[in-house]
Amino acid sequence: MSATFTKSMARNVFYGGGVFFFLLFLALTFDTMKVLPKRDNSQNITPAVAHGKKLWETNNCIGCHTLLGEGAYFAPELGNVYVRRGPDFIKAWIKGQPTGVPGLRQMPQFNLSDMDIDDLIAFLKYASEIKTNKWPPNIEG
Amino acid sequence: MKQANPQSNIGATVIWLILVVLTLTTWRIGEAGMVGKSTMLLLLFIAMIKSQIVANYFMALRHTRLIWRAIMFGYFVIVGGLIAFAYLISLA
Amino acid sequence: MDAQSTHISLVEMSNYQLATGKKNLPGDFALWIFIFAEMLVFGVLFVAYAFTRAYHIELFNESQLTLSRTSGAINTLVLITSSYFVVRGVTAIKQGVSKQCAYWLTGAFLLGGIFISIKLVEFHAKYAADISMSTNAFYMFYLSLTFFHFMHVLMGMIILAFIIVKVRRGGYSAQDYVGVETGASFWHMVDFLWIILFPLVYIIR
Amino acid sequence: MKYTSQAVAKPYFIAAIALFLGQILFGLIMGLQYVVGDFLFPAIPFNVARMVHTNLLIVWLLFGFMGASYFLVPEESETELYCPKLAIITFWVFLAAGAMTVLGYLLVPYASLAKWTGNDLLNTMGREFLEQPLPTKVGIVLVALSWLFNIVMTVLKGRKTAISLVLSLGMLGLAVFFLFSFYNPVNLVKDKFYWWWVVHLWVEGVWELILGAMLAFVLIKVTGVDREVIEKWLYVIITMTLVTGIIGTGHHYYWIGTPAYWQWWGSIFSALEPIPFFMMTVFAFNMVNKRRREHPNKAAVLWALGTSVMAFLGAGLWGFLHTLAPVNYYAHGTQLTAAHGHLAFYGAYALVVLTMISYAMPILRGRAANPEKAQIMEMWSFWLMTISIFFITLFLTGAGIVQIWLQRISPTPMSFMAVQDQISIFYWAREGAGLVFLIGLLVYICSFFVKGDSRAIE
Repeated sequence: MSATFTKSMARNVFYGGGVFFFLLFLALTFDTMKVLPKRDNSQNITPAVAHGKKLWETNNCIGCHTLLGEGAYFAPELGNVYVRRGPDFIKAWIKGQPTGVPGLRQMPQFNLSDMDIDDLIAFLKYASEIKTNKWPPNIEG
Repeated sequence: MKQANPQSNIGATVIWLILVVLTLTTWRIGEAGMVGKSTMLLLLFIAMIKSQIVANYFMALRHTRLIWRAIMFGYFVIVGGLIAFAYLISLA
Repeated sequence: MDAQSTHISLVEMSNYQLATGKKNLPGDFALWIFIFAEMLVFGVLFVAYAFTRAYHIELFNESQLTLSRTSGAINTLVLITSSYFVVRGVTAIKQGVSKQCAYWLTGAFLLGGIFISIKLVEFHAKYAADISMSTNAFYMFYLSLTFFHFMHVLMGMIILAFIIVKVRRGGYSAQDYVGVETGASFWHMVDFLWIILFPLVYIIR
Repeated sequence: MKYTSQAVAKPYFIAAIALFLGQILFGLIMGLQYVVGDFLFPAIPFNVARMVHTNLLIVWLLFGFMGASYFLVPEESETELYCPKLAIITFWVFLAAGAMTVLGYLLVPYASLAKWTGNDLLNTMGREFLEQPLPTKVGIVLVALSWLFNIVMTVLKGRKTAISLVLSLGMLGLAVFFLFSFYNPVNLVKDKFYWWWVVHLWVEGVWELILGAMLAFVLIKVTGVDREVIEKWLYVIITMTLVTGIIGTGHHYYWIGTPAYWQWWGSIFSALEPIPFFMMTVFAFNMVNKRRREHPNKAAVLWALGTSVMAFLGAGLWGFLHTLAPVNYYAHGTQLTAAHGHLAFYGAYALVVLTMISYAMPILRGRAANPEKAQIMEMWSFWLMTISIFFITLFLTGAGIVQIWLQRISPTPMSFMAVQDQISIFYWAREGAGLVFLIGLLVYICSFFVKGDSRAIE
């Protein structure tokens, strides 16, 4: 190994390298934030979508489902469920839970009002229109 | 105590001149709009010469253990080789 | 503590040189690990560029023509010259002439500034033309590679600035110049990578 | 024990192990729910069990980190802890907050919990791993700040070593990046983007500083290798961690609405993320081979080496497996991710905390090492847990590959639930391995109660 290898230089490289790559990360973040409006479907965020997102969160949907591939892997991907199933199916499905079929995975009954479910569906529609670089590979999510 | 080599400054200057000439050559080739397999290989060859000159003379690796020079040369062989390969399959 | 460990390592180094006639890597090995890591990242990016181009030849050829080869070439000359200055600076400090070393390194630093300025003009032209990393695959690589390299030039300049200040204070000598060599090695790496980047992105088609 | 204030680490370690046990029990519940869907429904629905499972993991690791730093920093700084009382108060606050939160998850519907805890004031709940109610989140910040304050003050008044510096930096990063958990815009893409600033920059960034510092400390102690050498390599390794890991965040930005260039940035840098882990493995084995003393605590050496290997396998190799964008396109959000998550968290973080506990606990109990019988049990538990988590990972990897094939690649893709039926055999096998893991953990806990003659502390 090389003879000149000092702890103080290793420390300097650590600080320098850490700051350097964090700054690079900030620069990329800055660019991302600038480009995002073209991709994130934010022009379609309505009060209904905002309320739908809150319902999504306060009922911990992410505890079973994935959304754009992130979440739990216990139940189907919902980022594209609006396209896969359509609003009517989703509404009926949420209302019909739990199925109570013995041995099968059960989704709880969340006792949402019709309006709540509509807002949730609005949120899922908004999510399905985000430009995700063509993910998922097919409709099954 | 190290003795400074009076030749070393002249040597470095010559090296610098070679690098300048090679850079201008690369630039001329670009301006002339030359394309094709042999141009590509020539440009990569010039880049290899330049990069190894920088490694051996500017970075002063030529007096070091073989392993370090081998890394710098191997680096160019692998990276340059893969670049050449990618261009060759696309030019074919 | 630091001075002592530097002293010990210098002794070890000269023993090694006496034994084998070969030197170790110039400068501190800790930075060399970083240099190799950076070269690896750039290497992967270079190869990724070439292979992506193989699938989008026309797009790459067309977009490549919008780059200014001349400013690329000038920047190459600027970096080569600054590297040469750094070499002279290291030679000067090895001879114990701190003042000359500081001049050469300051020259290299200023050339770094010229590189940055020219690059900024290039970036601005692309920005004004509404070209970004999301425009197409070529610009994605062009901007990623050159910006990533640009940041390395900035970092190299910061390192040079620290060294210049220390040289002016007489912090290095003909016996103790590892710090100068370390900074010099980083600066040469920046040069080394640009020497590959320039023909690859600006010229070869 | 060199400094009496190190004793505050003990309750932290005990709490960590207890919560670890809780985590595993809920893991087993979830594992069974994967195959017996209505198990414990509606008493403990899957989402609740998962929340408890993951949150307990985070909390017990934090307990472990805190206990470890309260043990390690006085010794590094060669001075008593700045304020042991504060450390004890922090312990009880954190334990109470943790317990209340878990009870809240289990006893109250999540929507009601959100309403009662002021989620309407500031929406932060209902995002993976950040499910904690607002008061808990604030509590975590306060606890982290109190911890940071105590440690930094101790470092400032005593000797400043690379290890305590790196540890403090890691803790600072932990506290700072957690603040992004309070930012939850309606814009889903931004929400997800900054969510990763907590999750990724924690586990693939600042936590690795903490991990590195803890491992370096134990290696210095058990091998007797020169501090200069170990600290030098600590710096080099964590440099590589930050170089690769920060931009490596990009491997989460492929498919969530962020620009396509992240596929390149993320792929290239995250593909290099195994490097620091590999260096850590080489480094740990090197140091142990070069050891200048035979430390009586053989178990601690085993845990330390295990950490370096399993972190490389779990975080490095299994991460690399699906980090390249073209692969991740198919692997994203499947059981493959779960496989990686399990081995990475166990290998890197669970093991490093257990390493620290294994080294520190005997000392806290007034001896250099545990009696041989206890150590042998500890080693048994290491192998039981490590092998079983490795099998869990293998089974989940198998499940993931079949899932990817049937659901995403096959010309006639099957629906998610239909695929889940097809891969239930993997889930059964995973549950079996999980039971072995539980046995391993129980053996581990028992090892603390084994009596026998042990060498007194020098």
